[in-house]
Amino acid sequence: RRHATRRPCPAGMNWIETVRQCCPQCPAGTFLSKPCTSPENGSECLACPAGTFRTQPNTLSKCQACYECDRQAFQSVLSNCSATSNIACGCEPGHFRVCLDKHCSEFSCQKCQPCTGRLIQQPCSEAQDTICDSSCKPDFYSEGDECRPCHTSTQDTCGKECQQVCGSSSDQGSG
Amino acid sequence: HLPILQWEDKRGLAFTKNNLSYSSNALVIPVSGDYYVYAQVTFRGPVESGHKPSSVTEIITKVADSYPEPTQLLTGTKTLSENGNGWFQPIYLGAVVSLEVGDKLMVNVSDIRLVDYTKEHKTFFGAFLL
Amino acid sequence: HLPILQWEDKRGLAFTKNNLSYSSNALVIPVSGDYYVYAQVTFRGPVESGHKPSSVTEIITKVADSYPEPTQLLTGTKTLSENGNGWFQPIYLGAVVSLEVGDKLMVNVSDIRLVDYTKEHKTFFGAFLL
Amino acid sequence: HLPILQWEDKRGLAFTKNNLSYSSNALVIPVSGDYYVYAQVTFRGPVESGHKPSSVTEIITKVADSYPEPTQLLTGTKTLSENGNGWFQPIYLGAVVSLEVGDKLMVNVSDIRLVDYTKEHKTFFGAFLL
Repeated sequence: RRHATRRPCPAGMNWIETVRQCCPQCPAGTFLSKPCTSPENGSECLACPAGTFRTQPNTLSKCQACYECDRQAFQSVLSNCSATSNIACGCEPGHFRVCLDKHCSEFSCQKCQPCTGRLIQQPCSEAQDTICDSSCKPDFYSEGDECRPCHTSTQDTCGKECQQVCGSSSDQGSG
Repeated sequence: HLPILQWEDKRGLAFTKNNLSYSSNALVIPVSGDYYVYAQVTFRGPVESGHKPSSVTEIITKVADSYPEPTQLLTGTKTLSENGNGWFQPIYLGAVVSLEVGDKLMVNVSDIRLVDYTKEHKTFFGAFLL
Repeated sequence: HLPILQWEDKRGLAFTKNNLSYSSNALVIPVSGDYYVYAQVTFRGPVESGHKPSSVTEIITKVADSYPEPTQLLTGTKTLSENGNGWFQPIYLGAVVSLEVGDKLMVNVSDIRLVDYTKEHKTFFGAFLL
Repeated sequence: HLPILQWEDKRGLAFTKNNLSYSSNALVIPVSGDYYVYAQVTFRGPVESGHKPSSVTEIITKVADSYPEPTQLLTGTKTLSENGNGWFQPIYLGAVVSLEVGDKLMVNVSDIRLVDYTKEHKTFFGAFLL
């Protein structure tokens, strides 16, 4: 239900309460610094000051403040804020996004897991952690959920699993 | 966009004072000026077993004729560390914002199923002109 | 009923402004109108070992001569996920309510032993006429 | 003393008027009276792995020419029970305080690295004369 006293404005124009008439919208990247004196002549629009933006045509008296990327939480700048678009943030190399809501408007950047001693099934990306192979690489033996290099094992630390994998090589392994 | 909360503005304690009016889920601003706008949403869960949200978010937004997109005015977002059994968590927001006649204020939430609507003294929304 | 908090209104920062007065644990409303009423309670624990509350609650209530039962105006309630060692948790509440001259406002809490009274800037209560 | 937050006072939703001004990290009071002062700080972590804070604190303080030491007006302090991966925790404070012309209001925090400064609607600070 539009406000009772306002008459709908033609496309590209908005009702301005202070002058009680329709005025042309200011283009994206600008804001309304002075309303038109009559619908026929133009509104006065100024460019959004640095650090602010407007993505759409408007008759607002201010531009929106740019967001910032959370550098301390390992975010990186994908694209800088411009007069017509907000900043876009991603994750620094070696980190992936953990979304806090369905739209991922809020996310934190978490360190990719290294897959020590395993082959990488799928490398870490912006959207997802590294996927490591479930089995250990050659010359690595499984200990709990870790893969350890054979050369680090010694006579008394090399259990059944280790001997199966590193059997011959662990004899020559340094103590 | 996040789902918008609906409000009861006739009975009980609903707070539409000094001729602020509700229409289609929004507080409608009757006169331009600076307003102290506030809202509290009490979230609670779990709603379905296994449905363990990692966080809850409440956002007070403004929709104006002068701009085609909603503007986020105030946001409260909190991660949940409760371990699965019953939890509840209020988020309160309040601040002064400059508004124009006809502007509409709404409350968006991350997941409407988690909102405790049962009592109006737990989840409420209002504003007053300075 | 839940226990009622007592307030210090003479020294320091206690907030009895614009001739609101305290008497026997309540803020007494001097003139009818719309008030912004607010309170913060900082809860902390554990008070005794083994005493692990599952949640904390703060309720601003109104007692009026016109009605025998207290009315719950605003409620903040939160589950605790802290794991036993020292924890603290503030709950803030604030909203506009219509009050009559003589109405009394009080703050009730789930467990008075958990309230951090030590500093008045951590637990406070007040109201102002719009 | 705890670190003091710096604030944007012109761009976006920020504004100062009725000659309440902002200079060197403080809101400067232009006329004596009772003010409703409020601030929300959204804390988030972890920032560096291994840096696991046990709690977060937000304090609104006043510095007056008449007294050399800052006065703590309002404090919100909460223990963290998040388990290491990304966490968010907003703390909102607001109350009426009596201020003198020239008084300065600031927001101190327990650890400035934990403050989410990225969006103006998540961390904000303001005051208005009653």
